[in-house]
Amino acid sequence: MNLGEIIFLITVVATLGGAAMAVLSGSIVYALLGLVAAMFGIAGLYIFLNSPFLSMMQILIYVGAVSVLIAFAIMLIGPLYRKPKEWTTVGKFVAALGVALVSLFTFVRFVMETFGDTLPQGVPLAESPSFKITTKEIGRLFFNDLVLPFELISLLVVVAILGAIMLALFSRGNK
Amino acid sequence: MVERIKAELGATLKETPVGEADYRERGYHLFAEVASADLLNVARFFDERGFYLAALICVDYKEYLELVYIFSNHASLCKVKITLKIDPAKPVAPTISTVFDCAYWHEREIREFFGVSFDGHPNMTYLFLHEGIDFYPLRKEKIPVSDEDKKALGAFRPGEGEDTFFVNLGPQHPSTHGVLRVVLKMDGEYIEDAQPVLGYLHRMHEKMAENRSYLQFLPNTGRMDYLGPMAFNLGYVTAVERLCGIPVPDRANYVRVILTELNRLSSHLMWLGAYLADLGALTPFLFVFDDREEINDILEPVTGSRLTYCYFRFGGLYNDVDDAFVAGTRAFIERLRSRFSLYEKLVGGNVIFTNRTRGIGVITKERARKQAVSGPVLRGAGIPMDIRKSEPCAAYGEMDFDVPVGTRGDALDMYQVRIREMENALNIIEQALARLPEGPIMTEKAPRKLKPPKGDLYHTVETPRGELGIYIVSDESDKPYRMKWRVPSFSNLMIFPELAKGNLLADAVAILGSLDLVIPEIDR
Amino acid sequence: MTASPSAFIKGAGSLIAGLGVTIKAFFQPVVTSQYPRQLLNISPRFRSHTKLVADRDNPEKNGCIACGICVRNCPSGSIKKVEGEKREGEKRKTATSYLLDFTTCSQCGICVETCPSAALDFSADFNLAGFKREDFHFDLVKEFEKRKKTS
Amino acid sequence: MEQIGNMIGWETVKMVVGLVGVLVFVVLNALILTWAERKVAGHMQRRIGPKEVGPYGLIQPIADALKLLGKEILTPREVDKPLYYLAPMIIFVPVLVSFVVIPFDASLQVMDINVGILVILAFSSLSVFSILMAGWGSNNKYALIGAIRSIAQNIAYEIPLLLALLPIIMMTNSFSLKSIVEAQHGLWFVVYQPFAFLIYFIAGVAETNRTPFDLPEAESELVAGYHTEYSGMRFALFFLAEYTNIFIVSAIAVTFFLGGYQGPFLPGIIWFLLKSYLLVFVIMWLRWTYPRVRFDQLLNISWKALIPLSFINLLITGGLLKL
Amino acid sequence: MVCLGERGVCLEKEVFPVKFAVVEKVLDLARANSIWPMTFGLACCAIEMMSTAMSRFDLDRFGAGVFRATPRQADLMIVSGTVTKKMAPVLVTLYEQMPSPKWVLAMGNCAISGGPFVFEGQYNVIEGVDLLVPVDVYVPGCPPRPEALLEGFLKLEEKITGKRRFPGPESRW
Amino acid sequence: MTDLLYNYQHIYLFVALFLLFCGIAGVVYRRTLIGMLVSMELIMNGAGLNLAALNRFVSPENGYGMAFTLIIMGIAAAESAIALGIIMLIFKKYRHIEGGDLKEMKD
Repeated sequence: MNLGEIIFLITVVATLGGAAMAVLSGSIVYALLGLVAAMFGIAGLYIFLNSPFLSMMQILIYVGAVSVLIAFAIMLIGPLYRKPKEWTTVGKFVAALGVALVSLFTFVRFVMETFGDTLPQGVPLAESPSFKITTKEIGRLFFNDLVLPFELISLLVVVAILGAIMLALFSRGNK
Repeated sequence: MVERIKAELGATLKETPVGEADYRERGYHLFAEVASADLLNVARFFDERGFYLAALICVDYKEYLELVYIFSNHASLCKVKITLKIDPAKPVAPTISTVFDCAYWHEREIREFFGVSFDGHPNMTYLFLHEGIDFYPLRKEKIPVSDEDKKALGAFRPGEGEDTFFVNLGPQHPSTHGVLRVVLKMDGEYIEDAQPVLGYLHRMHEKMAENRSYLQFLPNTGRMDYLGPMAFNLGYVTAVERLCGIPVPDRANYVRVILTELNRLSSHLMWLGAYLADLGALTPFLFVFDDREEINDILEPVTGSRLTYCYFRFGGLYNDVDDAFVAGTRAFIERLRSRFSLYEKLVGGNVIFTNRTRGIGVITKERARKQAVSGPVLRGAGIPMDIRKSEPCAAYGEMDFDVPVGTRGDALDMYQVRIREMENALNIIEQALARLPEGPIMTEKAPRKLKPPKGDLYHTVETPRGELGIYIVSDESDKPYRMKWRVPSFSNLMIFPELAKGNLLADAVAILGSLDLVIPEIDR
Repeated sequence: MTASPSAFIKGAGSLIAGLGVTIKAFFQPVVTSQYPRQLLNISPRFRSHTKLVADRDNPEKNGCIACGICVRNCPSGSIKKVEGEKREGEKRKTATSYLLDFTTCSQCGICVETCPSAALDFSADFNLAGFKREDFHFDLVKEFEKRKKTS
Repeated sequence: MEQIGNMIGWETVKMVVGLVGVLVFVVLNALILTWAERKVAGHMQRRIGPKEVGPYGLIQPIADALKLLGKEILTPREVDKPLYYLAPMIIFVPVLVSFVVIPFDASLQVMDINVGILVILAFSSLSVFSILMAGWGSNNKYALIGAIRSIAQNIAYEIPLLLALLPIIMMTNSFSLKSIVEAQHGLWFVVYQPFAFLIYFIAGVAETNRTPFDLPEAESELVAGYHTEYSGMRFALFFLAEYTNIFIVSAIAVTFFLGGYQGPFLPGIIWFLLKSYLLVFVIMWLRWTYPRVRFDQLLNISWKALIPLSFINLLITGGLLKL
Repeated sequence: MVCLGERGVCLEKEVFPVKFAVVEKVLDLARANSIWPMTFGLACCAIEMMSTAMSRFDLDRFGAGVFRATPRQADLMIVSGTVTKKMAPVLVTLYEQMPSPKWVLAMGNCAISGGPFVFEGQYNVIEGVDLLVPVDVYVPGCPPRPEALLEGFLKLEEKITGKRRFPGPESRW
Repeated sequence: MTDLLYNYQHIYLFVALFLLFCGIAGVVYRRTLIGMLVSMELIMNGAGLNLAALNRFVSPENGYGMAFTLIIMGIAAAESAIALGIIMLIFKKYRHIEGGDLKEMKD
């Protein structure tokens, strides 16, 4: 066990714990904080995957944008909306667990059955010592091979922005 | 005008006669006693003719309670006193809050102080008092509050109801300038409803007036409006002088004008600073205090105190002003004139300030009349009404000044009106200084013990915040039988809920600031 | 924001003008009077609590004749008790105790004004502070005697 | 990951020393800035400011800090305890992380990460969560409104902040702060990018919640905003973070636009601090001059002025770079 | 030997009680020099309280110019004005919300004893704020001059540290 | 080198799977729409992690996985913006945000 491994373990635990908290906690704020913890954990995992750029983008987009947006929505709605606790019945909990397990099982089975043979086994790391996908390379990828998805995602974001603006205007018109 | 109103009112009332009073003695032109059935008609009558409800007063004459409605007009000087007698055993009167919005608050006040309940009033709950008080304070006899009444009075409970988000602005809050409490019902950052709760500084001035001789009450006036105590002193002193017919020497009158205007300056400066502090800029607050200290340096050697002046006396002044005062005032005028450009740069021209104040808290002329706002707020709304012009006391009649009015009626207009009023005040002081006559400062005819003749008087003066009305009922003793203070801040505050509605919290703070409230004056 | 360019420039100009005011003040001398080190001039008419002044004819004794007018006139009943006795060979009484509760005083000056023998005056004691309420219940006669001794 | 494996060596030592240094600097900086703020405010209002406590009042911040230390640690009833306790600690994470990558001098930098500026920007959003936790956990309406405002403000101003820095990144082809500083050897970037500098500065002032954008803690409206319910040491942490944030904003501005530690004659660190504190002074100067903008105006400034302007700026820069 | 505080209060022995006493002393010194009052204006005296904080008198010289609007961050409650019966519960709540060590300064005659508003049959004024909360320093006057409030602050400092920094005010009877 | 804990592919894949599991469970279990959105984000995160890990361990010579992770982030941002807009509207209309109680979607 060296320091790196300890940090890695902490990151993994933070991710798992955060995810569990995001699902199980009674208050929506705690759920959000759990989500943030999980996102930070994943950002840490990205660093261990040797991609600091990805890690920073993870924090920037997920924590800086998505979670903040959710936080904003919670703050706007929350104070007026304290009626139901996030806890539901035990029955529902069991049902959720069941649904998740079943869907997970079918999903894994599906993947295994379809791609089972072609699923790569993972190259031992020692054989590929210099994994260095730099920011530049990702950028180059976006403008060469992946230009279509990139444009599509840009379109999606634009549409989303327009949609959000429309929704905002619509709600203002209602008032 | 007076004649016409008399004729028309007589035609409306039919049965009861309309009397004509000596305006110089009584402060109103016409009076009439109406039956409670007629009251609403009379209110509508005045509403149609553009009158506003200047004051609503209750007097306990032991055998009966009397409600006194003072109607007044912005355009021309015509004041009408309408009285309504009610049975003290079963005090009920019809409400006129459906006609004049400001009566809503006055009637609540009378409800808790006299126990008169108003038929048709939507909200008869405690405004000033708290539930620990078990009698009606201003009744001459100690009438206990029955348990039912107590329950009814205390019914107002902010915070009840689901899905609402209440914010208590105050009683301890930096932007309420004291201990005003406003219960805001919020929708996010927007205000759905605002409900002022008063009385955190109710110091029983009106009750005290009944326990003290006329002279002994004098120090109280300075403590009602601590920012403009001179104007309150002036109002009280001139009211009593009018009641007793005491002449005042010329020099005293001029000095009164100078001091009152200096005090108006310091009050407006204080408002400017506090307003900017509300908007988030602290430095102007300290700058205006520099100027205020200069004013204090002038006033303190004359009056002997820095804040709650008690300087005017019945028939004159406490002591004379000297040459140092005149020189100091002249120097101060020069100084303040140059400071105005600084304030213009720092505040008035600042794009953040103008954007924050433009278009918020717009008061229309109609609403201003219905809510009976007065002073700079009224003038900001566009009605050129200044009691210094319309009913001049002291030497104001000889002064030449204009009445600044706003065009939009928003908070920025209030700012501009007040700034121009400060310039006006400087002009008035200059004129008064130039004409300051020599002579005695105290009349020789002042009686040692004041015992005004029987009767009542409604006397108004213009304080820095607006129309101060003093209603005194004298029963020939050395103590007033009843003294009611119609204070400007109280009526100015009343318009706040409807101004705040639908605005942002930040705007509400700005609007509250633009009204220039002084809480002890509201609470009395 | 959505304003025209000229309004925008004007706004920016106003902001810079504001900055100019404060930076000018930054380099101007301060106006502070540092209280315990420097004292402002207290005007002779400043109203603090009252004090007894000496009789015009006889500076050895105070001028109060214990008539009680101030007690009656005081709006807030701050003057609790004035007692006097007639000394031999004098026409009028002289106060032996004059209890003033300064904590209810409103510094209006009515007592000074109405005093028939002009025995009251304002002191210049402008910076009172204490640890107890009772610190400000004065016996003016005693204070008068004290002052006489020290001067 | 190879780097982390090696880190246990002297890299770790450097890291620890650096972190301790950063902590000392944070505290020292906050002490100096509180004193300076009060002095600056005092003189702008033509008074003295702290004076009696130590020479020129220099001991004043220490007295304040000791007093806050000695205050009763008070937890109001009905607060959400985990949130309430964690908030002041979490607000420190972005502050400390930011210091790790700021180059104080050519050799005085804890770590030169090749995505340095992204680290700062990414972690700065964490302070929003601290404010959210403080606002929500305090169970106080003023705190809650303060937190709502803070989040909206953060969403609005993070974008121009980023967009204003992007042209510089495009010009230098690097996320590393050090290489950005090195690229300004000849001419400072403020000359090339005056608009970007202005936009960044305005957005930075807004990010640090200073007047005229101090809505989350607007005293006249919200008493003390999100830290209304905090007292003693916990409040001091918020206070410390606020002042450190001011310094960070100034330091990044210096790094990106004003040549960082570069300058003639004096050693780099002196230049760096000099420039940074000059900007801090400007921020204070703004605070003691202007009133506060309103909430919708605040958002309008960002959405309708700063973001379009910074986009245009970005486009022009991109076009010019291609030419 | 470690020296702390501006007067050089020194830790010489590592004996626990002594050390604690010394720490307490240093803390007291810090407290006395960093009294943050609460923004709590009640009535007329509040204006004089503001005057004291303004340029002419500059309360900030003593480190006491940081007016905090929330009681949680304040050390001193300046009761500057009349306390009415309706206000009393609010005042007590505010006092309780302040973290100790905390002090109360009764400014003006109203706060000390109800001042001029006490008369027979009065129904709304608390006759002295010391009936509600413990008061440390009284500053009489109606309203007191800013110098008097500053003197009150010095008195409070004296109470906290046990020593007075400036020579006492001369009586000007 | 390979024996270091963080060089095991399976750990990453397990974490990703766990996130997916939590996400699915959360969408069912959560009562409010915002809670569901949070769970959706978990799923997205899991997918991103999966892609990045596979990229790292399976085909380290190019960066397609990383690039697609970035694309997922973009999708997540867009999705949450729209979702929150709709949630706000629903809240304005019904004064609650409970998924189970929303039956009528028209008007």
